[in-house]
Amino acid sequence: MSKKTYRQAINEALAQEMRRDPTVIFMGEDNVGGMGAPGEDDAWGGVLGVTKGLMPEFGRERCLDTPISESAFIGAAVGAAATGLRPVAELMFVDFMGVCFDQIFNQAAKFRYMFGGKAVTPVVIRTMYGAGFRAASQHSQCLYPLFTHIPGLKVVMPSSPYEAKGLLTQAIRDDDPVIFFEHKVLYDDEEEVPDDPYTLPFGEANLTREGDDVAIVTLGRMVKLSNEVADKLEGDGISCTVVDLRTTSPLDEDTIIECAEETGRVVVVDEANPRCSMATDISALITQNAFGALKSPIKMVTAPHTPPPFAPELEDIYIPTPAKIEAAVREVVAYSREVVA
Amino acid sequence: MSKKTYRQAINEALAQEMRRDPTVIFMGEDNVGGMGAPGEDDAWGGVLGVTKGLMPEFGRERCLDTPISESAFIGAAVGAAATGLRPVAELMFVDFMGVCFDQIFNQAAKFRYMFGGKAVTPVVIRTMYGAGFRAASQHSQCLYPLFTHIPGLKVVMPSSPYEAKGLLTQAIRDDDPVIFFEHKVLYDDEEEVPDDPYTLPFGEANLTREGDDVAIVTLGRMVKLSNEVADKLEGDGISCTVVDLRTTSPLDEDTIIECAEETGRVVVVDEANPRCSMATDISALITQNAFGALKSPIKMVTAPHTPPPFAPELEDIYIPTPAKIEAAVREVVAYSREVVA
Amino acid sequence: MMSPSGMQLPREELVRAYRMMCDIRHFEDSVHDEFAAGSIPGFVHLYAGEEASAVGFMMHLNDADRIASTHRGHGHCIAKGCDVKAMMKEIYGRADGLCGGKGGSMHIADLTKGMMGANGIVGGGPPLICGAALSAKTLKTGGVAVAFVGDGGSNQGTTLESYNLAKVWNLPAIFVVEDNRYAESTASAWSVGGSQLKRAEGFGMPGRKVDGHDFFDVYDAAAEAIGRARNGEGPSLVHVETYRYYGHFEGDAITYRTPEEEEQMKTQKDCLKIFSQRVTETGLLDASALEEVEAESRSLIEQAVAEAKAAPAPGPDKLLTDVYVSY
Amino acid sequence: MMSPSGMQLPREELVRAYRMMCDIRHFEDSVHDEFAAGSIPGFVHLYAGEEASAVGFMMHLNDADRIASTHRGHGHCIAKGCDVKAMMKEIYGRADGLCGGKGGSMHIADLTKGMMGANGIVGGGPPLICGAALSAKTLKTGGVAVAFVGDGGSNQGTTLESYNLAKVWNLPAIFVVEDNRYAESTASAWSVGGSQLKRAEGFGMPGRKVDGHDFFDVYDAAAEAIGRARNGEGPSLVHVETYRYYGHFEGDAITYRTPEEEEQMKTQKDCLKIFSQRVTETGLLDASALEEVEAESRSLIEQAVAEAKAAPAPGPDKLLTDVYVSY
Ligand SMILES: Cc1ncc(C[n+]2csc(CCOP(=O)(O)OP(=O)(O)O)c2C)c(N)n1
Ligand SMILES: Cc1ncc(C[n+]2csc(CCOP(=O)(O)OP(=O)(O)O)c2C)c(N)n1
Ligand SMILES: [Mg+2]
Ligand SMILES: [Mg+2]
Repeated sequence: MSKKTYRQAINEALAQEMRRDPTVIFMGEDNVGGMGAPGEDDAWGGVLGVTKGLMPEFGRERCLDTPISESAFIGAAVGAAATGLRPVAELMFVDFMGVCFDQIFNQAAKFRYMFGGKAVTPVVIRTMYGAGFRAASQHSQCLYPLFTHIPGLKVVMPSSPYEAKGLLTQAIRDDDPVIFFEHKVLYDDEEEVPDDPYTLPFGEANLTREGDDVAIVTLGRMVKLSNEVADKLEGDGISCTVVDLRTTSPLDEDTIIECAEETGRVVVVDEANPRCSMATDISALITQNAFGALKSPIKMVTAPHTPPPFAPELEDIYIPTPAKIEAAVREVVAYSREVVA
Repeated sequence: MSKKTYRQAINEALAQEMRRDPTVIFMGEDNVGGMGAPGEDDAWGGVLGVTKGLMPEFGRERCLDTPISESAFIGAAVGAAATGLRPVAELMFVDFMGVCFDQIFNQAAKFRYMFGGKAVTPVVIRTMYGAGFRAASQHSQCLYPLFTHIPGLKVVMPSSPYEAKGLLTQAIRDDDPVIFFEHKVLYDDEEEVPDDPYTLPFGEANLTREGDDVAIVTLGRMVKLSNEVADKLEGDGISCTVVDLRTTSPLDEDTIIECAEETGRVVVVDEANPRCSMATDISALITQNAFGALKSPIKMVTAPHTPPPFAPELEDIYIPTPAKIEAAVREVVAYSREVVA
Repeated sequence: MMSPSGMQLPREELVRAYRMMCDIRHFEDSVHDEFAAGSIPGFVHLYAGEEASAVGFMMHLNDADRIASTHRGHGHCIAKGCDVKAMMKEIYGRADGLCGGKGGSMHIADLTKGMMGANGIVGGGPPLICGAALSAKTLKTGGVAVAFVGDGGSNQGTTLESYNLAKVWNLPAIFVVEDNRYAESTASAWSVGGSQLKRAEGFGMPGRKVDGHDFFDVYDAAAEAIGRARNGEGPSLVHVETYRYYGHFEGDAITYRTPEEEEQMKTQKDCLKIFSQRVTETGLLDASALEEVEAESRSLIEQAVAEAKAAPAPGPDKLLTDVYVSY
Repeated sequence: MMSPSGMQLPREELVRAYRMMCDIRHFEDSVHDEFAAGSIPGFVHLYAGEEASAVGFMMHLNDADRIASTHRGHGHCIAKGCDVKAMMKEIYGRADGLCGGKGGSMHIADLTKGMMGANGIVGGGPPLICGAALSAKTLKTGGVAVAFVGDGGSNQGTTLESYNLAKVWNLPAIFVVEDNRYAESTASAWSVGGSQLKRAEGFGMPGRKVDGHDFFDVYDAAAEAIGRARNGEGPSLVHVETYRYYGHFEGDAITYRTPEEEEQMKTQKDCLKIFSQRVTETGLLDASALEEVEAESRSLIEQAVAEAKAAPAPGPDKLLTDVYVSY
């Protein structure tokens, strides 16, 4: 056990799985870095240094740089997964999915079903998401709802270093195609993380706080913000459960429904754009399955229906803030329902 | 006024707008057909004959066939729209979005916002969606939730020939990027359609039935099935409103909320896969805004979380059926809520 | 290193090649008739006329080698050794079809045979083949991977990117452009800027053009390209000139090409006829041997159709299975 | 038809070219310093070192001609005539920046100047340029459209498809591959299979390679390609060999190339120095004229920075506007 950053946790999970299983390889643009260049051989480790140091240990055969051709190399990872390797491919920013989505949603996601259960495609696509870097409209999106919509994909949203290591280890060992979402603002976050390999299960949400009044259902970076709000409100006598979904596909429906039933009041916090989002997904799930227990409307806190703006002043109000989460929680607590029966 | 099929209605809207406005052009694979081939010049009119007959009137300059290069030609339509034309491009099946999505969601959808309101991108992308043709996993998807999620796109879901003509005319005249979803099973449906051009507004849902007991909120081909169910249940004393959304983006939130408030019981019928879908979107909207009026859970009738299967026996139970819609309506009518207050 | 020519193949190998071509032809002719009779659902694209291309390549491959096919996949499937009866059942959507009836004609696959699937997405296969070739290279299986792509598919960005990736990674991959002159209704003479061979050069790969109606020409080019890949010398492109006998899909009225052209191709460039002529004229096989193969093939396909018709559909419980390995 | 060479340009045109190159250089040097000082947010990619490429092309274009740029867009923007002060404000995220502060460095654009945007997506521009060229052709404006793409971007499928589409549609389009040896940390010597010129040939386009450090070489190649497009003779590709002085983005430690290489390029291949040498040696301009241009340019950029620093941020109400033309 030692303090590790989110970046280190991911790097360590990768290294340990590569040690354990010689069929694990990784690839991506500048993922090693410096391919064909006069400078250092292991210069970058990916654009934010996440895979730095792996190439010297595992060599160029298992650590592949790629040309800028996402369809070809993400597709190659998919094809390699269907033929005996367990590739971890990096889609640098999830915003780039538009040039390679076919290989993900029509190929990887559907092989098993289309081929009558006879395919196994253990590919992991690591990708960066989220706002907060002043990276503007094409480098700040969330987009996990698009992947969650697609049957056949598993979608993983680690909220902290501990979560990242355990979930990535599971992702690499999992036999289905997994999209692994790393929040760019979390890379330098630090916490205690076991040194040995461990897995965290898919489809089992994690309660980071338990309370009686309101359930905050959330994911990814928003877990941290929601915990802050829960801690603050505890002082004001409002006791919150915080549900970290961990994976949006599979989704831990039971835990969500239970928490909704126990509290009767729910706020969903989702960094993505609001339409056809995880916020609506969770809300609709609860309304269909726990309606009788609801004491108030389910409030959604999300980004607005706009692309991410560049100007810091705009981006700061684009992202859901603790203040907005708090307001939503207070609102559902204050709600008192007229009886309609 | 005369009987027209959905196919004819679309063809007529295109022809009339091309007559009215010389900057309207159209393009797509085999959209004229026979390019470079020894046979007829206007052979196909697209793979299901929708644009047949336009080339002889408007010529090859305004009716363009394309190589199979969706990124290049959908992107060309986007670029042309930003520089003075009003292109209507055909993405043959929406299932092919994966090879060209970037040009749609990162370029067309974001120009206006990224460029500070200075861009106008009047492109229409016509595309085919939906199951029922035994066309299997990669030619039967709905996928409109993915487009609805993206700010900057307008998403249009015509449910009948009359709707198709009016909505396509509006789409072509609209200054924003529009994704126009044609259901392949509806092409031969017929109804009375005015001969003169007319538009139907975006963001205004259409009530195809009005009733007191339940609101069925739906779109596209599912409107037809929902109307059938409403007619049948009328005989059994259950009176339904059927809301045809017409456009999912913009969404007519007011009408949806009103109908939910008036009936207190809602069923959402959505042909797409269930996760992060229009079904969840509508349900969440109502739960956030009309909670106090709800007398029962909001039930969702959707395809399951699987790719579309090939075998007819499986496809028939994959698509939401009138029987499933009816069962959901009966269930919400029968629901009686324990009072929690 | 010169690879041995197809004309030097032993008798039983020539019989095997002819048998595969016959199986494909009969399979496709039967599917054509059955579709017309209304007993087969969906979008069906037939390979009749192009048999020499699939077979010329597949003669060099074993189960450890992989191929990715296109929407027009039956021929590749048969030549790669997939069970013909299970294939027919798949096309009928039956429970014990090759894919349990869930895939159908456009998604027919058998990974155990190295057949990574027909593909409903034009250009879907080449990236996957880079992956299969990477597996072969990384796991040192000695295998190669072959992507079939149409003339239309040769313009898709996914295909073009794959050329470069295969070159840059020095993969044991072969790209076979089956140019049957049309992509749906669009002529390749119009849609392909430049040429297939110059494109190969553009990405630093050797390229070779062959008469796809002549099994032996295909066989020899395939030997060269596959040999290069097996030797670690990287990817190649083969441009196969061929022709499809039926419409783009079943139901196509074929308005874009002339009956004269079809007639001419079928009478003068039929790959089965050319094969028989070559082997009988040179005395490699005699006519009666060919007839025997023909007859066996025909009866197998008849049986396949009869069994497929009689086979049960998948039960409703199959709708929700096979989305994930673990739930 | 021979186009007149850049060496025959009138004095005021030479001054204009030099002025644009200076503006770009000073702009980028200032942004570099300001970024290092922490006053500019986000991902910023600088064009210093590559000025002759943008300017050599843009000298031939007017406002009706369109260009699409890359993530490294400031230079193209300045050369295409965008307001330099509004650009600087945009990069600072100010309310009256060129895009109201909503786009920033990676999405800087001015459609009224025919500048269709920097682009955060590698390979995003070429399809758009096919569209702009189609507009010019259909509306018969006489305009042309130019896509700038990096060596890295030359491997993107969207780029390669666009080559073919432009050829097949016979569009007035020019594809400029700015090969600055690296895509982030990856060398083009490794990532580009084949060669840019052979790829052009592969798609049936004329191609030409130029020394991107020599304004006159670029200018002449641009004249040829643009002239061809204006004459209805279809697309061309120009391979520009160039070098970026700063890191891939601001903050890059540049571990992948050697200080010696950088030093050599900056001292021996600087496009500003080469330009001054050429024009002074041949007597086209004298040193004092160049110094005057330099000084004017420097002071403009200083003003631009000062004004950008003082300018107000967009108000919170701007968050929700400009998503649609009509709501
Ligand atoms: C990405 C994509 N675009 C378009 C289609 C529709 N489509 C299916 S087959 C086809 C023509 C393919 O032509 P070619 O590659 O020459 O193969 P052929 O049919 O001639 O064997 C088209 C356009 C598709 N399936 N996928
Ligand atoms: C589709 C896509 N993939 C990857 C990236 C990340 N990225 C941004 S710039 C860049 C390198 C581009 O290299 P090149 O095209 O040579 O242009 P240069 O930076 O050298 O000017 C990469 C990989 C991106 N923005 N978009
Ligand atoms: Mg073809
Ligand atoms: Mg570069």
